[in-house]
Amino acid sequence: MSDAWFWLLAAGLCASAVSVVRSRDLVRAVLWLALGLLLTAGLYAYLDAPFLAGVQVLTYVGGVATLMVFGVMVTRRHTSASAEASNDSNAVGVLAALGVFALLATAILKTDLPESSAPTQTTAELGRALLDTYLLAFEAVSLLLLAAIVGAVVIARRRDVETRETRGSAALPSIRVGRTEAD
Amino acid sequence: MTLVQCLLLASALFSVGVYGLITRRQAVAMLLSIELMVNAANLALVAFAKYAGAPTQPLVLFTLAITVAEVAVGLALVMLLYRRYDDTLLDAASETKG
Amino acid sequence: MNDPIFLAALALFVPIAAALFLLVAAPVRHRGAPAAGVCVTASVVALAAAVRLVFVHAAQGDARWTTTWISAAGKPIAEVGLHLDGASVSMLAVVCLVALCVQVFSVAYMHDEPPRGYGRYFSFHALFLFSMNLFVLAPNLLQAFAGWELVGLTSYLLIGFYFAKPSAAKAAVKAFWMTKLADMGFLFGLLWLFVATGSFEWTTKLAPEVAVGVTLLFFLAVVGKSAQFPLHIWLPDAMEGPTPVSALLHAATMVAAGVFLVVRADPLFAQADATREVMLWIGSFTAVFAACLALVQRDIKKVLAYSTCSQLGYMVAALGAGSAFAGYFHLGTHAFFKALLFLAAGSVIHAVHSNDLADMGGLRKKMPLTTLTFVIGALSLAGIPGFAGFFSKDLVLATLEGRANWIPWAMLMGAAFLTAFYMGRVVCMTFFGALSHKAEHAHEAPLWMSGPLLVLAVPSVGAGFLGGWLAHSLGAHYETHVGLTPIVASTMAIAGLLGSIAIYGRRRDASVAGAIERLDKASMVDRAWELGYRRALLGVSGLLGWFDRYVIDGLMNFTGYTTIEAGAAVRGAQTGRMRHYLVAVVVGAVLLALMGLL
Amino acid sequence: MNSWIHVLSLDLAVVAIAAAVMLVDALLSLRGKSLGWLVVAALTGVLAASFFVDVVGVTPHGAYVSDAWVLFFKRVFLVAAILGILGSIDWLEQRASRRQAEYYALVLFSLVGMMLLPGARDWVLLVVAFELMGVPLYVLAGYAKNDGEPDSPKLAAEAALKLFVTGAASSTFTFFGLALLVGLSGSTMIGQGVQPSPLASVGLLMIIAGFGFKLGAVPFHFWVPDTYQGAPTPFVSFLSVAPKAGGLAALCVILMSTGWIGSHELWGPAIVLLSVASMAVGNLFALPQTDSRRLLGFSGIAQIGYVLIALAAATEQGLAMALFFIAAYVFTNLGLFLVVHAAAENMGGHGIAQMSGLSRRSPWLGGALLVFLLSLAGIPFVIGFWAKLFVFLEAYRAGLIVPVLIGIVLAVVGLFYYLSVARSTFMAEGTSDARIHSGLALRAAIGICLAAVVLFGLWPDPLVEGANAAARAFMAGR
Repeated sequence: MSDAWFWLLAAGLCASAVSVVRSRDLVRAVLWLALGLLLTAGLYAYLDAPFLAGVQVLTYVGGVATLMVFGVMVTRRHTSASAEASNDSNAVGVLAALGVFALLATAILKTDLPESSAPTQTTAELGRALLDTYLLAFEAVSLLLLAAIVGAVVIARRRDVETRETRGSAALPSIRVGRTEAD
Repeated sequence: MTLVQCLLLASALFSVGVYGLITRRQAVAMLLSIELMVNAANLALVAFAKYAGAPTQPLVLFTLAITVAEVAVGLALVMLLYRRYDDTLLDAASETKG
Repeated sequence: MNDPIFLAALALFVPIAAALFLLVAAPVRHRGAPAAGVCVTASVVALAAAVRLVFVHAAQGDARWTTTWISAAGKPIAEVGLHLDGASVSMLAVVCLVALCVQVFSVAYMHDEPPRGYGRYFSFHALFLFSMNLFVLAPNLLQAFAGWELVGLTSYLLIGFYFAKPSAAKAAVKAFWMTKLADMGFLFGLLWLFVATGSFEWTTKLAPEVAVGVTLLFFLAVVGKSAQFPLHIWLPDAMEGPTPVSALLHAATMVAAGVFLVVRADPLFAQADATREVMLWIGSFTAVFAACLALVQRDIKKVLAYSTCSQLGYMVAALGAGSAFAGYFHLGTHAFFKALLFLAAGSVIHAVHSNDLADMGGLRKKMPLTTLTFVIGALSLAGIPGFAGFFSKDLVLATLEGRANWIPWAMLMGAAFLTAFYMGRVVCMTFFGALSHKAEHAHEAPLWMSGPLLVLAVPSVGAGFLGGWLAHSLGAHYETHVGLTPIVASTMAIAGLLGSIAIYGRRRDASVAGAIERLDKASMVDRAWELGYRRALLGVSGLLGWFDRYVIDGLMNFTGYTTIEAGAAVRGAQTGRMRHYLVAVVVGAVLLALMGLL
Repeated sequence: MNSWIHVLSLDLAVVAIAAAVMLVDALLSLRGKSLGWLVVAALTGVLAASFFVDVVGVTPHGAYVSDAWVLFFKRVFLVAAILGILGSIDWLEQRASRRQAEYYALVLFSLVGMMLLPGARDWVLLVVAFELMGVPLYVLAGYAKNDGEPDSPKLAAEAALKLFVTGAASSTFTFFGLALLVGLSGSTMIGQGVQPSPLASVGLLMIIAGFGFKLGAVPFHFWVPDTYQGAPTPFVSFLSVAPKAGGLAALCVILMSTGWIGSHELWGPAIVLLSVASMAVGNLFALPQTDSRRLLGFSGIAQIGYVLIALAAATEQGLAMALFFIAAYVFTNLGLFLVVHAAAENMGGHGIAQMSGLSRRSPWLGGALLVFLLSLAGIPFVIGFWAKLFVFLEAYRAGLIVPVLIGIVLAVVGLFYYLSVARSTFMAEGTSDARIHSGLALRAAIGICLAAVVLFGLWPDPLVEGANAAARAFMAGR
């Protein structure tokens, strides 16, 4: 593949990233993010990481879909969703972003970056690394995902009867039963 | 293409994410910005693997997994926010301060 | 019972055992009277042990017992233990005696307190005695620092005892702040000392600049604790506490801790001439300054408070002049007569229910015993020959005599005059003259209160004769001599006393006043007094008082106020908005990362 | 079994307990407090085992190195978890009885993450462990989502979100810094193959920034008081100590193992800056607080400043004293929050004014509160005195004189607000004289903390020795 591909992907990626953060409509922002992630997958492929490209696409299909559901849910119900960035924080944001970029760019340009022609890891090597070199971390990540699932369920669960009638329920008067919790 | 250009691209993406992180008031949009920033880090990792021969590709998988876990919990919390405040604007929840 | 270590441990641990017992046994504490019994009993035991220890020490000499407190890699960093030498043994006895007298006095004085408060008061007292003894017996600076801090904390509790009174709460906070501010010097000096020498010992050889730095930092702590200019302002405010507390803390023990620290760390201070010079001047100045302020106070306790500052100034000046013994001697005699004065004042306050000198007068007839003891204390403080205060004050002045720079000597002489003057004023206004309205129903204090007064009156008269013995046990040289200083000093004291009687006696007592008036007519004394006293001296005192209240005190209050205000002002930064928090995270990360580029 | 599995025996035991908790809940659905007590018993067993089991060793590829250093931290984490859970049992049973198992499981997951941190020598493991420690905390912070107090469900959501948002944002910085550092060094082993360069420095400092969030160091501290206020107080007692110890462990591993200890001039000033800022902001912001949890939040920020000063010394002794400080802090702050919880449950709120008269209603709680406050303030004969003294001493010895001076001055400010809390609990009159009753578990937890604070205050030597041994092992084996 030629450099042109890289520039094409990079330009698209930047454009979609800017659209993600600028778009007022949440659903659109999510769609822009999806595009951006797909373009990143393209870049991975360009950078000799086909397996990662695949994982990127697969993972984010699920993730982005969930985000989209949320976006739709939130924007449909609420007018306030369109209340977006005001101008003052806009200036702060631009400044901060420029600051971060300037910092990173300076550091990158000032550094003698290593150049190596060592071949990148193949998918098989990647798999071996995961289950050998990084075995501990791999197990820890599985614990992390388990914890996240348990946690997400605990937080998102709508109805769990809290107070026991036998004990101090009078002291705990107002369990807020919101509209969404009534069902 | 060189490593420098890839890293600059990653930095640019990261900065855009920073912009979003600061300016977006929607909780979900803030999550999107975080996704962008992690994506930028991953891009840098892949670029290092390609041009510097660093064994960074496995790390991408780990950051992906971690982000998934974070976003899962984050979405649950946003849902909680929505239920308590009828809104997903982050500024809605600013009762504790001072 | 002849093991000095055992006796010292007894004096140290019986009070803390009593304090802990009172802490745990809430029912005993809440009933009040039993708590007082426990506390007083503990103090009696401690005093007995301390007195026995004095004799054992005289026979057996110095002793020391330590154990490793903290070690690093098998090497002890710090030790804890008991250090018994002339200074600590005699100080222990003084502290225990005064504490016991104050506690016994309190039994009656605090009688109107509700039982819970009564019990709490005595548990604080037991804790205080422990803290003070821990400090006095410290074998190294680290333990001394621990005791020092505990003393500060307990004094906070005791000053703030009348917590319901906002002024008392404020005074406690202020006392605590000022001393804490100064304590930073102690801590910082301690760190410096340890880093420089690797030990916390009292007798470490130091490089000259380290010696000056470290001792100056220690002296900062002394300035705070011993109420020297300009950190003296907490002491008069601390008079909000119960009067026996003032007697204990602000006369005999806590404020003396600063002086004792210097006595103890004399080997360190001896290596720093610059520090001693500073001490000499600050001490002398405080002696005069505080004496001037004592002159114009209307509150009997405040007179005594400023007088304490002034006398501590003497001690500090003596230490600055290089005579640890002179300072220590004055510390000892002062402990007795100032405790006596405070307790006698407490007895008066108890009788007339007021601190104001204007409410008193003519109490001589109603309270003969109190009058007698107060006058003894006053004469001792004034330095009238024969009383304890004379010998120690004379020694302080004698150490300064003949120095190339005579100004400190002259200042202290002036202060001696002023001391006698304001004590005469207090005595006249309180005990002589016409009976005031409030004093009509006054009556002599019960035995619980007058007993301690009598006990304390004995050393207030006679402690001066112990100088030779004390000097011997401290390894110093002491002899009474007749020379310029004693003559000038006694002249000053007598002149001051007579002067005040001349001025304040006449207004109260018709017969004396008449006699003085006749005397005045025959001479020009009256005119001279009018000009010298009312115009000049009172004017200066008033000016100093203004300066004290509005400039120094104001400055200190301002510092505290600004700190709190700063806290309130920055509160707004915690907006509660997540966006702002994120900005902080980003900016912080960028700034940190920027350090990598620079 | 492989020959190295014993290295992780304690961690695996905790994982097993977590699994058992969820299984027991699913199969037996225990009610009441029994599950909590079982977890406490099991963890106590693990803690006891840590004194007998040989855990010294290295896992394949050197990803995890276990020695006295790791053991010290593991014990600290275990103690914090045991006490934190002990303090939560009563609250959970009353307020969230249907979510008990998840609570314990999440605490245990977080605990596993913490326990993996100090031994991790591989960037991947370190970051994963850090997240494993952090993600359950986000959830737990929102655990009062249905709590009884009128505003607490809202505050719970806010507390959890603030923790999450700050944490997730910080993580992105860590990831990016990690990408740079690992990419440049060509190895995921911490400290291997790094050639000093501007980009590597920036990467390292970005990682530090990301980890500074968990420590609650300024300017990553904003979540601290807000989260403390909204999260369930028994959990805050755990949150306020254990993750901070974890963050400290991670920070030490990063800073001291980077192989460029000579680069102290790079990270030293950064840490000093964080430290001074934390001391200043924590102490100043704490002054006007009226809510005890917020006050303690800011006080915790200040305390982290003291720890960082010792860390910035970058000496073995300094490291040891930082460890001692954090261990002292675990007992003190955990106990303090539990006392605040016990008081608030009975006195109608967490306001400092609402605590007035506590000592009268429960002399025991009042006394414990006073001891903990004195410890934080650094008054002699409670553990905090030594902690502060040692930290300042080592920092001074390393030449950080000005930061130490600032620290000492600010510690006096700290004294002011600690004592004002003590004053309102001890001296002010309360509205009621009724006795306060708190559950057995809560009392036990407070009692243990109190005993530790007092005993180690009188005799700090064992803890100092432990910290010294840990630091020695770490510096030798890093």
